[in-house]
Amino acid sequence: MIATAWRVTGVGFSLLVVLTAGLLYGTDPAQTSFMNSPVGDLTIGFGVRTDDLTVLLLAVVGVIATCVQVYSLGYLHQRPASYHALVTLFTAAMVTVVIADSLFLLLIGWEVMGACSYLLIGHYWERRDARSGAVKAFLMTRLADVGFLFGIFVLGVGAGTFRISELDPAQISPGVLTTGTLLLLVGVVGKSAQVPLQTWLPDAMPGPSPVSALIHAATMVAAGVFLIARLYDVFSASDTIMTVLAIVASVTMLFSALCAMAAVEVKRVLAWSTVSQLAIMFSGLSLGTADGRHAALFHLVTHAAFKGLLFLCAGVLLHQVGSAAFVVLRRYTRRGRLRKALPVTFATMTVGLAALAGVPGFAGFFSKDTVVEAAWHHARDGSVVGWIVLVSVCVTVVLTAFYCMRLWLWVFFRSPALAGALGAFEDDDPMADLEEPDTSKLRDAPWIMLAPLVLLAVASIGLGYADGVQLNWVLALVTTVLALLGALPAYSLWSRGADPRPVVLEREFGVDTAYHGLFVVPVRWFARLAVGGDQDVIGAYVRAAGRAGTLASQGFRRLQTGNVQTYLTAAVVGVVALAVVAGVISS
Amino acid sequence: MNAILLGILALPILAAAALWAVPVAIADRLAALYGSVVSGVVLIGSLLLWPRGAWASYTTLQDRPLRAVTDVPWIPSLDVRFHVAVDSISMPLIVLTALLVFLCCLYSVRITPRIGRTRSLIALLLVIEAGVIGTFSAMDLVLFFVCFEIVLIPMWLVIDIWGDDHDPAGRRRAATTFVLMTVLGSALMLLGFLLVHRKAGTFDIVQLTNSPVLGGHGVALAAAILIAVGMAVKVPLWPLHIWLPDAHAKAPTVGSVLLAGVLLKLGTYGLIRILVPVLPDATVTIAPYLAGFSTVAIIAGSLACLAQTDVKRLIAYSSVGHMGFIGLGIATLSPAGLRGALFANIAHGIITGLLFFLAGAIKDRHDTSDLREIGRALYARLPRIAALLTFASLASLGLPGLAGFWGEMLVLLGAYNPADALPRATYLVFMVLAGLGTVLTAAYFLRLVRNLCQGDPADHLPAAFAVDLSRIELATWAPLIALTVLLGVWPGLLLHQWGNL
Amino acid sequence: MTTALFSVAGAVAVLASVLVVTSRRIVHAALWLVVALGAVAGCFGALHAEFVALVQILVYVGAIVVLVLFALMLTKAPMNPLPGLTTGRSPFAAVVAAVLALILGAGVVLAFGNEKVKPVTHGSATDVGTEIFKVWVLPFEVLSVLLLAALIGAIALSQRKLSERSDKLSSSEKED
Amino acid sequence: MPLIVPLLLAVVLFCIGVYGVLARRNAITMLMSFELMLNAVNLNLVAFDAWRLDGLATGQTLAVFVITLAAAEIGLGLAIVLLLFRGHGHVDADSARDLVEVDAVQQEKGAAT
Repeated sequence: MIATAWRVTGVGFSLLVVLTAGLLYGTDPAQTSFMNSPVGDLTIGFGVRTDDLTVLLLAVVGVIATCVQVYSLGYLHQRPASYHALVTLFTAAMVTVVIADSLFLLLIGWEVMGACSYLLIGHYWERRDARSGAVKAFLMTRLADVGFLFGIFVLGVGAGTFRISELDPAQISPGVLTTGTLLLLVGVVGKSAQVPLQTWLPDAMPGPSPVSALIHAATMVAAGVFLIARLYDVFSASDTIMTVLAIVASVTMLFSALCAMAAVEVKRVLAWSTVSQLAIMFSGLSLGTADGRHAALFHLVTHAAFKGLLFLCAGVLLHQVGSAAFVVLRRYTRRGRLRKALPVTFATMTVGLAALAGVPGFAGFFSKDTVVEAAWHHARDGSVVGWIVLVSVCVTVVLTAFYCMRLWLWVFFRSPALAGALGAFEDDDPMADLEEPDTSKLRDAPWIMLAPLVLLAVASIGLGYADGVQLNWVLALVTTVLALLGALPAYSLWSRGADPRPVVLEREFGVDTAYHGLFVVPVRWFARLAVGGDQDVIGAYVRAAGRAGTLASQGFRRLQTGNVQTYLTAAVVGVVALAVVAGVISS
Repeated sequence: MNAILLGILALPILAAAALWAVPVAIADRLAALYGSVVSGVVLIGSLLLWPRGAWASYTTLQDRPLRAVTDVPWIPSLDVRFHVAVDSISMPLIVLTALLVFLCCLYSVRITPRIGRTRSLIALLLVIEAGVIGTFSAMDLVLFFVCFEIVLIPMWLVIDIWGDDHDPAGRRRAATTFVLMTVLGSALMLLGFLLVHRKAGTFDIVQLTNSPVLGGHGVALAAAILIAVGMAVKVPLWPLHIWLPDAHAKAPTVGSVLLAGVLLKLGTYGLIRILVPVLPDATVTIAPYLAGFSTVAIIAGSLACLAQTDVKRLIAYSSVGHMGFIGLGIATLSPAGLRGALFANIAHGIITGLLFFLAGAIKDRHDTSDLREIGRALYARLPRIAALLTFASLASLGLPGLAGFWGEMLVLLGAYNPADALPRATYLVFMVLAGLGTVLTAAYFLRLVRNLCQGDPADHLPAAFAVDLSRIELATWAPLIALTVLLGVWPGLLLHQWGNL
Repeated sequence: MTTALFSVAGAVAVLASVLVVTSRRIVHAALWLVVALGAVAGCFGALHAEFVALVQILVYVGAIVVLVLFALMLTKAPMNPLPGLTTGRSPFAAVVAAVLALILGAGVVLAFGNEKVKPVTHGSATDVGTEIFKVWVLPFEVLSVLLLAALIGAIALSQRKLSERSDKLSSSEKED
Repeated sequence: MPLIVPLLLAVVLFCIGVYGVLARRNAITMLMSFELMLNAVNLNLVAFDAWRLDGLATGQTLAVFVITLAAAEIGLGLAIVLLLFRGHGHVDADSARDLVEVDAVQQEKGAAT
């Protein structure tokens, strides 16, 4: 009953968001503030605004949320009430972020999203990886949000206002501007899982797949991109911040693409690819030009569509097969069952991967090309940042094509070299049941789950043309060749049944271990120190005070020997001493 | 107006006396019902005291007018007056006190302590209520001190008699430590008050606020240090917090709720009401140290929480961290910091009250508050209580949109922009450390949720007797939950009250 | 003349007092006390306070010392020298007394170092008696009451309590 | 005659008395030392009477009163000493420890065993 109510509310709310976006489309930008309280010279309050960016993001959020809510109706059977409630709350929080004109309102939405993300990752709280992934996600983003909050302070106090529409980079001194935006960038990096706070996103994958699609691919992690786009004037006013952003984005996109190449679980591959694609958006933003911003937002929209689609497809695999690990999927694939049993999923996932890999004609191709083009224009003007972005995006195109091809082939196709075997993934799970699974019961998902897939697949193709096709044919040719360069090795490895995975990539460069050693272990150590300190140092003072009182009382009791003469002696000594003291004082 | 204030001061005392005086034995529930009626009337009275029209109006109150003033000589030979009044600083705290006591009495209607003697417990709660409201409305230093002390003994008895029934020695020790440390603090505070009187010639807070004791050294500094240390014991500030975990952990549920929700506020209220306005220059001198200790409290309290194995102790230690934020806010002496401290006072009272109610409920159901013995997977066994615990944890870790956020945010903002006389660089360091403290806060609350609520239910099968959220619990907690959300989304409800501090 | 007389008597008094507090035989100490008190009476006489001197001799030497001697007898005080008559604290006590003497002496010297006295003019029994019954009659009467109280107290103290006695009796009966 | 002579004599006598009270073990000798101290006081009184000459013989009267008091005191004191003797079989002030703090002694014993 409650679950049904929440289901209806959830779907209804996301449709409402789409409707609002539709209604707001084309209206003039406007903003209003309310509930303001003066605090000293500053004003703490809320404000909302509408403009093109708001409408765009509202549409993206609304559509993806609707798809996810509908999809979840078929996908989720465990604790649906809390699930749908939280997804709805998340959607509301994202809407808050999108429409906020007050930095504090934005922060509220920003962090409520984080909390919802935490709760939804931990939806399957029976599972250990879900619990730890949830905690990790929340703590890392929270750490970044501290920087974000300080950034708000620096900018707000520097500008004298916390209204986004009133932030004028010209009126903020350059030092304050750089500091503030740098701190904001910390929050953005955390939320969007960029280097060095990237490790939470892959670990967030134990959450339900629709949640991964909505929160960890399409919307929440893209909120960082949104924020920079929203505060683009402020961010682009500082060259330092743009350079930092470009470097972060370049490192991240290469790093995570490399990690994706060695991941052996569909959702983990997709998670790393999300990180990588987000970095491409950031690299577009880091150009500091209107073209770059446009390219980044374009990529945000298409990415939301195709990455949402891919995660929902992975959800179908999880739902129908029970796992998205390569090793399990191969058991079905080696008999060629998976493709035939799940035709719609196969088709839509192919579309999604094609879009991700940048196959010409799909949305991802166009949006990525706009980024490359913007970078090229910028680089041609002699900008180092432009060159950095251009080169790293091009390399990423190669890597992306590689892991997309690898994923597609290994999951859906029998390897001609190793027709019957699990292939290179046997070692992953020594306990794996090598028996033939019962494939006869494998069916495609119910229509309520497939409908969103189809919708998003259509979007993954169609969105590429939404902006009008303005291609720089040379660049398009170059990226296509680059993508082919990436796809071919993947094909050749697969056809030989080999999947070489360098250890350093499998361990994802050892970042997690390092963080554990650098932060978690010392904090635990300090925690024990704090408790020990309380008990043994501060507590000891208190106990010592008590014990000193007892001891003193015992000592003074000992003076009561019962010998009257000692008492008298003491009294006389006292009198003499007092007399001496009185004499000393009076003289 | 002043009749209402005098009424809510006198009513609990008289009601408690009447409750004790009744010769026949009264059923536990009847006593609790009586207590709820009395405290309910007090709650209504305190709400009536709230300035009319100020509920939602966003007009800035330029000066904080004192209302409901009663000012009569009390001990003329000592220059002590019975001067009570309320203003926008004390008003929310009084309402919070009345609310929490009311909820505690209501809670006791159904859920009585195992030790029994509910009649005395209710009477003591009423005495505490009167004492706390008296402290919050006292405008005379000696009266403040007297009310401050009135609260102490009943609380001591509550811990000593109705505390943890598995550990009589422990609860006695906790109660003794509590009472001794607090008395030590109040003795120092009284000494400070006497120094102030010697310097200024009056005990009247209003007069002292209007013509403060100037000078940041000598007698004024000594008085400020004494008052600050005295209050810091009550707050409690690291390293004077050692009484708190024991006292909270051993106290009965209602005791913990009042202790955390109300009693800790006496210290911070005293700092804001007395130290800052009466000794402004000396406060500037000691503020950096106060801020430093507060920051250490934030970090040390959070770290200590990370290693706790007892749910009530954990929440108690979390109070150390949160009160550290309040101390830091006061020490910034900036508008934002002081408002943040006041806001965090209220928010902490509500959220920690709720947390202690929840911890008490979990403890009652499992007969232990040890995390390992309670086991995991409360989401499966007690889904609603576990969900509320998660909610309260999120609120307590300062999630924006819930009440806990605004206080901490304003405190950090205050630390970013402290009063001009204070060293800004130092405060920036404090701000960063306190910000890291919020991450640690999140860490230990998530650890709590992970170790208590989540987990494989197969390992811990639901006990037969464990019932989920009962109606009285829902009724008692609902106001706190509602206020947590309300203050979270509408901070202006309180913030705009404090026009000029 | 007076000074010389007084000095001689005083020297005797001091000497005797020292012996009182240092003698190892208790009875000797008591007898030295007689000497000391007599010497002090001599001092009074040197100051021409004849009545006080007489009372001193009558009451102190005649009554009190006799009482003390009786008490010594009753408590079976040994005649032989007792090395343990002085406690181990005596050096300390001596130091304390010496310091006290120093302080008091210094004070006295500083305060009255240059004063001279003539022997009292009306020291006779007649004079003192007149004053007592003329001026000090009320304290005198109070004192008589106090003496009475002391008398009763001494009797009460030295009497065995009835209950004590019966206790002893009953315990002895039980022992039988 | 200088006033200082009787006063110094009184001081000396008094301090000898103090020494006796503090150092003597036998209760009766302690009482004797008390008498010495009282005598010192009397000496003072008479000396100051001779110095002031107020015509009322105040000092001498007081001295007589003190002597009376001393008589009363010694009477009571000796009664107490006798009582002590009856109870303990000795009159050592050192050994009469009925006023001792009992717990401390017990704890001492506990610590010893």
